Amino acid sequence: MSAYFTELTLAHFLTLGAILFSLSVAGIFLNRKNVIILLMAIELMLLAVNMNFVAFSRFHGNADGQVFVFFILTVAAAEAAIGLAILVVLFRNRNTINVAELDDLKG
Amino acid sequence: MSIQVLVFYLFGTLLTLSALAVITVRNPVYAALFLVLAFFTSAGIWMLLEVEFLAITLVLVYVGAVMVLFLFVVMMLDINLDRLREGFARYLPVGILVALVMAGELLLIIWTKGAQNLVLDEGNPDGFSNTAYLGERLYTQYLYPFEIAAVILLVAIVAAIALTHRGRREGGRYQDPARQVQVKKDDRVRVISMPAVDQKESDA
Amino acid sequence: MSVHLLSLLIWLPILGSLPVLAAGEQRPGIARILALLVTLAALACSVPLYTGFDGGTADMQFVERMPWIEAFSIFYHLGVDGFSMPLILLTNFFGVIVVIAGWRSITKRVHQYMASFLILQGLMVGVFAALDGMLFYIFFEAMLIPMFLVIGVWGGERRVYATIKFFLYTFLGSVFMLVGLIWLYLQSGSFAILDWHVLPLSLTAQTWLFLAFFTAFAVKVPMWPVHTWLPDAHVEAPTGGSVILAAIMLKIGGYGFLRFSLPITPDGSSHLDWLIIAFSLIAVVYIGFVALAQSDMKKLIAYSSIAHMGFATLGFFVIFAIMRAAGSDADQQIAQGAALGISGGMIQMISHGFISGALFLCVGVLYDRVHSREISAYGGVANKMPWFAAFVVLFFMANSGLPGTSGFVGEFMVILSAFHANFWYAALAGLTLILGAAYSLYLVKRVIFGDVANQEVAELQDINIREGMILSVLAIAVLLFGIWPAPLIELMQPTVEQLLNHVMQTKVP
Amino acid sequence: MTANDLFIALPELFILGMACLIMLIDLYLPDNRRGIISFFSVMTLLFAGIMVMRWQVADAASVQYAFNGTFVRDSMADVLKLFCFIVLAAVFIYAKHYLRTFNLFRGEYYVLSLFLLLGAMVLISAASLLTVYLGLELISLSSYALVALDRDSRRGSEAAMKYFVLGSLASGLLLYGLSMIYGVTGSLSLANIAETTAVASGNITLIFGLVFVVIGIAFKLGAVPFHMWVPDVYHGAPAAVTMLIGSVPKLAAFAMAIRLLDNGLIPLQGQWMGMLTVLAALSIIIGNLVAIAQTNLKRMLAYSTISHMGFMLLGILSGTAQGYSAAMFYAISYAIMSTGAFAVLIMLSRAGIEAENLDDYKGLNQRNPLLAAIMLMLMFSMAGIPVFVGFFAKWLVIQATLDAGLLWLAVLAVVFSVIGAFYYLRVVKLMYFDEPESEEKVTAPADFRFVLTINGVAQLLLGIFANALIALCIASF
Amino acid sequence: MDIKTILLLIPLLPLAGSIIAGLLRNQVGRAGAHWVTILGVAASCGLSFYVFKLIALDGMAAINTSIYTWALTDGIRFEIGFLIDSLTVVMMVVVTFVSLMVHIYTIGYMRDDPGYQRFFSYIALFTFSMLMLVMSNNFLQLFFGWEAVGLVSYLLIGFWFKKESAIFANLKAFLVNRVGDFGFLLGIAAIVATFGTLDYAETFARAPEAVGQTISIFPGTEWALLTFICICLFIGAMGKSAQAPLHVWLPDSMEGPTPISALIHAATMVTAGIFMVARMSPLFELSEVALSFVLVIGAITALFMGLIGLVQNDIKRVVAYSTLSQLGYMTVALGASAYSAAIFHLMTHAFFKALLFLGAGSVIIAMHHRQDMREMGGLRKYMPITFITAWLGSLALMGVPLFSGFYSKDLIIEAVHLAQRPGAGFAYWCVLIGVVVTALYSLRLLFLTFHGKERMEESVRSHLHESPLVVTVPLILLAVPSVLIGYFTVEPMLFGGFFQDAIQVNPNNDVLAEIGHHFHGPMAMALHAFVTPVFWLVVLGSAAAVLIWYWKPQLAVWFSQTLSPVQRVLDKKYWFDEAYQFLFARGSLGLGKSLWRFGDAGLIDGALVNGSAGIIGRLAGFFRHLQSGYLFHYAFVMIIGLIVIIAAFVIFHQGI
Repeated sequence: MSAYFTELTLAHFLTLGAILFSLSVAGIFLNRKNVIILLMAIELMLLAVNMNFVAFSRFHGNADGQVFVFFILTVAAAEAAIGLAILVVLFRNRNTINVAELDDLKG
Repeated sequence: MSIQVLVFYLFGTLLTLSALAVITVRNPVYAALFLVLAFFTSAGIWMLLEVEFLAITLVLVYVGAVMVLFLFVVMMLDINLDRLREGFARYLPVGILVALVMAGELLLIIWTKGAQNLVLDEGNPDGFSNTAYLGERLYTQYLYPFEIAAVILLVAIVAAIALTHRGRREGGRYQDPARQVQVKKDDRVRVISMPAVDQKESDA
Repeated sequence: MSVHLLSLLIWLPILGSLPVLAAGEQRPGIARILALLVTLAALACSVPLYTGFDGGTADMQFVERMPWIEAFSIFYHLGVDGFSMPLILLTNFFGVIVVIAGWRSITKRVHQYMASFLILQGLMVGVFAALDGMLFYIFFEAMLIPMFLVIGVWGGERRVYATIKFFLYTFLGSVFMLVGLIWLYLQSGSFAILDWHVLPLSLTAQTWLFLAFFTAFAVKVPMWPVHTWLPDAHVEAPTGGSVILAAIMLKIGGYGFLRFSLPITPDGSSHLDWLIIAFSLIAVVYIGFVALAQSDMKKLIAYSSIAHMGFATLGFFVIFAIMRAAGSDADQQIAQGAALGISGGMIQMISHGFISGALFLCVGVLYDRVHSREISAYGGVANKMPWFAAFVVLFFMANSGLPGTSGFVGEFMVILSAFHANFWYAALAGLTLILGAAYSLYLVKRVIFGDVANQEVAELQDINIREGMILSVLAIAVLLFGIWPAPLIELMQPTVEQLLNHVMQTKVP
Repeated sequence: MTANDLFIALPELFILGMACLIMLIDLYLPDNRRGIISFFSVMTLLFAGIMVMRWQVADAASVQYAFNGTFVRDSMADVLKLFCFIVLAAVFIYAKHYLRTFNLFRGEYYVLSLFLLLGAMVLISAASLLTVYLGLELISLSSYALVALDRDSRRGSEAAMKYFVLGSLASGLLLYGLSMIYGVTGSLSLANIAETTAVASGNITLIFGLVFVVIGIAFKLGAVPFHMWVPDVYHGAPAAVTMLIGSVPKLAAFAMAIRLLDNGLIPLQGQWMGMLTVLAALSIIIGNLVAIAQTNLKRMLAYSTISHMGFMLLGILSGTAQGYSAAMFYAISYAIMSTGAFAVLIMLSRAGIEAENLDDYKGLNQRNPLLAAIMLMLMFSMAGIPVFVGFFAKWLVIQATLDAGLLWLAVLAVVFSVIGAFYYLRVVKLMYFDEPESEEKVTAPADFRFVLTINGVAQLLLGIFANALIALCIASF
Repeated sequence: MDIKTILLLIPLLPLAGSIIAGLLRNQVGRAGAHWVTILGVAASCGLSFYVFKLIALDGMAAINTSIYTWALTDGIRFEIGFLIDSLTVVMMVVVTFVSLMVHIYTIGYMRDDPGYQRFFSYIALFTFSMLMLVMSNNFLQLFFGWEAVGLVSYLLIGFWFKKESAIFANLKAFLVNRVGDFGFLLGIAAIVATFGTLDYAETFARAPEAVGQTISIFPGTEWALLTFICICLFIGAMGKSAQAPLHVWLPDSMEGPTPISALIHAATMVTAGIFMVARMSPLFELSEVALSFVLVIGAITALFMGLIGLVQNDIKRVVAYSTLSQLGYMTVALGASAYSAAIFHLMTHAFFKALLFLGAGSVIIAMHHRQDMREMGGLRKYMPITFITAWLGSLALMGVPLFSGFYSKDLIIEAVHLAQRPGAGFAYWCVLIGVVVTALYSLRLLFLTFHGKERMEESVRSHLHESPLVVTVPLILLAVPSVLIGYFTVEPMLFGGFFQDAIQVNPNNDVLAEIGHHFHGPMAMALHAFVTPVFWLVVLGSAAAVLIWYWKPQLAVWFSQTLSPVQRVLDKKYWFDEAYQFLFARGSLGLGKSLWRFGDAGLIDGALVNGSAGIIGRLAGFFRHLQSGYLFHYAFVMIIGLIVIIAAFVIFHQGI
């Protein structure tokens, strides 16, 4: 008990990251309806990873982790752009973004 | 309990809850707004870790750009929200169980490692500029990745345009600014000389 | 004497397939003639192989060796000894036969048909000539492709089922051998078969290796109970396909036992010889009965092939039982019995090549005219085709092991050999005397003899000169090897002796 | 950074420059002159190839680092890049015909493909976790966009969406793993990581991170159970894109595996070998089994890819130079085979309809014997029948597996390769044994046919003269 | 011409004739075919007589020579060669002489047959094969000849291949013979395994070494090796010489043309078994058990096959059963160690049985190929030569004193009487009763055919006439030795040590020598007959026959009614055919079918091959459905994979 409330340790951030990570993953496979939510869950997942990197960066006292986070943010932005573009295409073609209706391809 | 710990728990709880909300609320607009909240709280936590540049960037990039884009798309697409509300509960127990198992595994390993005993380093000295520090790294040691990141953004641009830009459809109505500014008076106004006509003659 | 004779024999038909293919679908006549020329050339080239062969030594001859895949010391390593040389001759002999046999009966895509057989011929020669394990495997497997096409494209009703079954069966068997070959390489650092012959191996290793080889070769031979692909393949294959399958391809299994199983894993073979002996005897008896019940001529001959190949495998593996039965003091007797077994098995293979090839050709002759393989569709053929009937009776008599024909020699020697080991081996094997005659002559009775059965038989024409020539050549071969097998046996004698001396030494370190 | 750094990375820079240039040129080209784009792209690859070759000629065995240790050039990188160029050049030529037929002929395909190639090259030459990640993302983002290239295709957009979501999930997992590895080692440089992990190989967090890394690799390769995207994406994407996804990214994924697992985490070989074993076995089993049940050639090839990647993993998991070279041989030969197979599919396609149903192949031998023969060689090569190159690939990985002492895995692999042979045989059966349903002539432009013929004959020649390629692969490690 | 060339020519001349007549049948024509074969056989016959003279009369030593090496494997030499001794020359003379007669006879008998050339080719080929058999000096060649005569027999029985019954009979003959050959081959294999040679001389020389050796066939039982070898060899003889229970093929073989019945199925081929056992006397003499076996089998055949002859109506079948019975006599002689007597009977039987068959054939020609005796009768006035020669042959067969059959048969009975080995008593009674039976069926045949009412259809009777010269001349030529040869040769052949170089008899077993002590010339023997039971049994049988079939034909009807169960047993030939048909023919077909259905098609193909393919197909379908198309499922699978890998490789493996 005491240790968790006296001082901030690496574990605090890793735990937070893990929880966020699990939530986002759960979001991806629990969400059956809206593709946009999936994209958001992905952003959350990247946030969780960033949390880890930042924490480790501080733990190690070097900048590498932060640099990595910087790039992840960049890539995430690009990813979001492409993801949303695909979403738009998808919607134009099918008039829906319901995940459960994306089942033309199977088997 | 130091103030930092308190802030951490506060923000941490808020972050977790907003993340939970993101994946559970049905209206994507709400989800996006909860995501914004999550980013803000994360930025706060990162501040605790003295990574100011990234915290600010997170808010700027995500909240300022990405999430706006999300909202824009949500609004643009005329999504039938009613149809999206059906179902959801049937597989929920299994899904939650799997999510819990996964979280349990992750936490088990993190705690086994004894990470709770690993204290962070002392923090930055006064006057330390996180931004300058990162900037220096980015433009020296990580120049190559930096360039690649630029390419990635380029690809995103190309891809987004390639996918969504439809060009000019036949028969569509478009403005052409170049032609607009080059327009001359003569193009727009035609002066017609109309000779006077005798009313009576025409009536006749 | 060219030192690249074996290469020539391998590559001549394979490369010869290119001009045949180039002849195209529109010019079948040219394709036929080109194919015939290529096979004749190959046959001519195999004459120096026979004349230049030194029958007094067990060493590899006509050896060619050059590096191929250097990283794993794989060589393009060819050579022949007393086992492989006759089989190569047989292959080239049947190359010509098959081309002539398909002269008129194949009308669809002649160029591809001929090219398939040419490629097949080269690959089969390669199998027999390869002295490098990987090279052997490559020829062994690649052979499946042309055969797959031949059955599938030019076959009968159920050709797809038959050819896929053939392919997968054989493929499944041989992949285990591949694992075995690689394992041997990892043990010895070499892919040379002759190096493996002298590689010391523990009994466990030998047992597993033996089983790996066994699956490959047993399927190929084929031995009971992995034989069921053969009747289907034979029934559906065009005549040429059946002929090659029966005359050459099955021999590759037997050859594999001689080249791999026995010398590489003598202790493993000795340990598990009961398995092969049991399967061989089951093949003779069980398959003999099954053949009796067939109503399709090709199926009957196919089953008879299984039974006959059972003699070859019995002959090869009975040698260990002879050693055990004779005890230590009777070296002379061991040598006698064992040499009889191995020579007998080899002779049986070659003889079966001639006989089964001839039988399938005979069925082909009928099929070309009546388009049925059902025994019940015939009856009284002798009335209309006396010369043909004479050939059929001769070949079926040879098939039932009549002395004076080559069919007798191998069976006789193997039975003599088997008796050295155990009365029951010989007795069960000897049942072929009755069963073989029963199914052979029962067929002859129903097809050849009797009164003219139906209109189609009544309209039959006797064999033409082309068919008569092929059958005559085969008949002469069958009789010649029956009356005087000595040259053939002498040819392989040093090799047999060397093999026997080799397997009598344990390889367990 | 010095001029030397730029010199080492010259091919990458060249590709980047040319990609941008082609993008610009494309803007100003009228639709009927698009052929130039294709020509430029192929030329780009040719010159890039020459630039890569200069190392192979000069100093193949040397290892050069650039950009502060984020970039590495070694023999493996050279060889893989070279084959990326070769395969991509063929893809470009095939794609031109496809894009024309399907009215998709726009510059984006070439630009995005070149960016994808750039990503692959970055990944191949990655010496840091960061460059691994960025290279990977460059490939992924380009491919997401490419899959959706046909904007009016329902299937294309569905496939792109699935690919995107799953791909992002996978890169999230990979990143999580990378964060753990960074957490333990405190470094992003693969060389440093290897040094650190050598001391701390028992570290649980490290192994924990390793799991995620392996999953990331498995996803990119399409190994079971991270394969679910493969069939749908292969099926949904335009054939020209499927062909691309099946070639260059697989080579890159192989490089990624080597960079991460060998260059970075070789001390954990004992751990990742076990994981890869499971993945490989599952991939071989599931890939081959499900392919049997397919009636669509694209899906069938997708499942066959899954099994092929399982085979390739057999080579990697042994953790020896010999195994790596076997896997590399496998990856290269697979890329060539798969490209050829899709090219045949493209050649048979007519305007608006891809020849993806197996029944479209009926009687191909009568319609076009040469094309049928090429497909025959490709199919037998994929099935692993000698004397085609696919056999040598299988042989080498099985040898590596046996060398690693995994007899059961080798046996499983060969047995399932027999089961797998069935569906390849089915294609041959359709082409050769069945009668054609259409008498329409199958044709394509001369350059297409020329390259396809070479592609087909390469199966045979690379088999008969396998020595050269094997030696090249061995020299890479 | 050296002797080796002569010996080579003897078999090769008929072979050459056969090949010419067979392969060049269109070129040489009908006349050419019979001329070339007859010349070949005649030359061969002449040379045989020459060799006979050299060996038998000039006392030349036995010739044992090798022609060529057939094969040579490690230590075992397979040779083709000739052993010419007294036994061989007798056989050669008999074979070539009878064959020559049959050749000539065939010209008439087969005159209208379309397969004329083929027929001559076959019989010449037969002559070659039979000569190879008897002249062999080793087991390989013996087996070759053995099977080759079987082949020709097969071809000739099925000569009229349109007849369903003929092609059934030839298949049956070949297969039953193969059963015997199976035993024979095992015997040869045992010899090779034991002595390491196939050569007679070597085998016989080393035979005593094998005394005391045993072979274990069933675990725990030990057989004397030599007994095993001899019984195996004798099984071969049983097949070829049609001994019960392998006799079933011989009556059916009468489906072939009559000359064949005379040549192959009476005079020569069927006696090959007898010849072989006599040839193997050095081996058989070493095994009492085997000889007893031979004795009993022979006795059973002699009596019970004769009985069947009583009820047959087909003229050729009667003769065929008579042949079976006589072969039984020969076998009994072998079993009694009276090998010479067996060969002697073989020779006499060859002449008179060939005569009887050819006579029957002559009748059949006259009757337009009708063979049922119930439709004959009173033929004596139409065909006197046939009638007389048939009577002469029958008397010889019955063993009437002074006729050749008397000497041979009487000696056999005497020998059995003296034999001491187990089964001899039984055999003695059998052969004694057999004498009565012989008389009965022989006379029945004569009476029904040549005497009594003319029962044939009018259309047949109007064309009745004596056969042409090519038929009657051989009859006459055969009748001469049938009557006389016994008288003239009994002494030199049996008591003059004629066979001493060929046949070895253990002195303890030598019953003939014992008889020889009381032998005082053929005439004395004939006179002595009147005080032996044998003669009175012949008389008894003859009297009964005369009564039943000549004087009071209604008695025959009465008998067949009162003894109908017996009649039925004999009519059905003890149900051998039915039993074999059921057990072996249909049994093995059924077994084959069920093995095929359940073993091959059901178990191996159905369950294993297609079954595993089916399982794979179902698995494929199952896994295919996992690919549901839903994104969340895909993600779910990935996460499950993640969880499992973490659990397996991190948590459990690292032991957290």
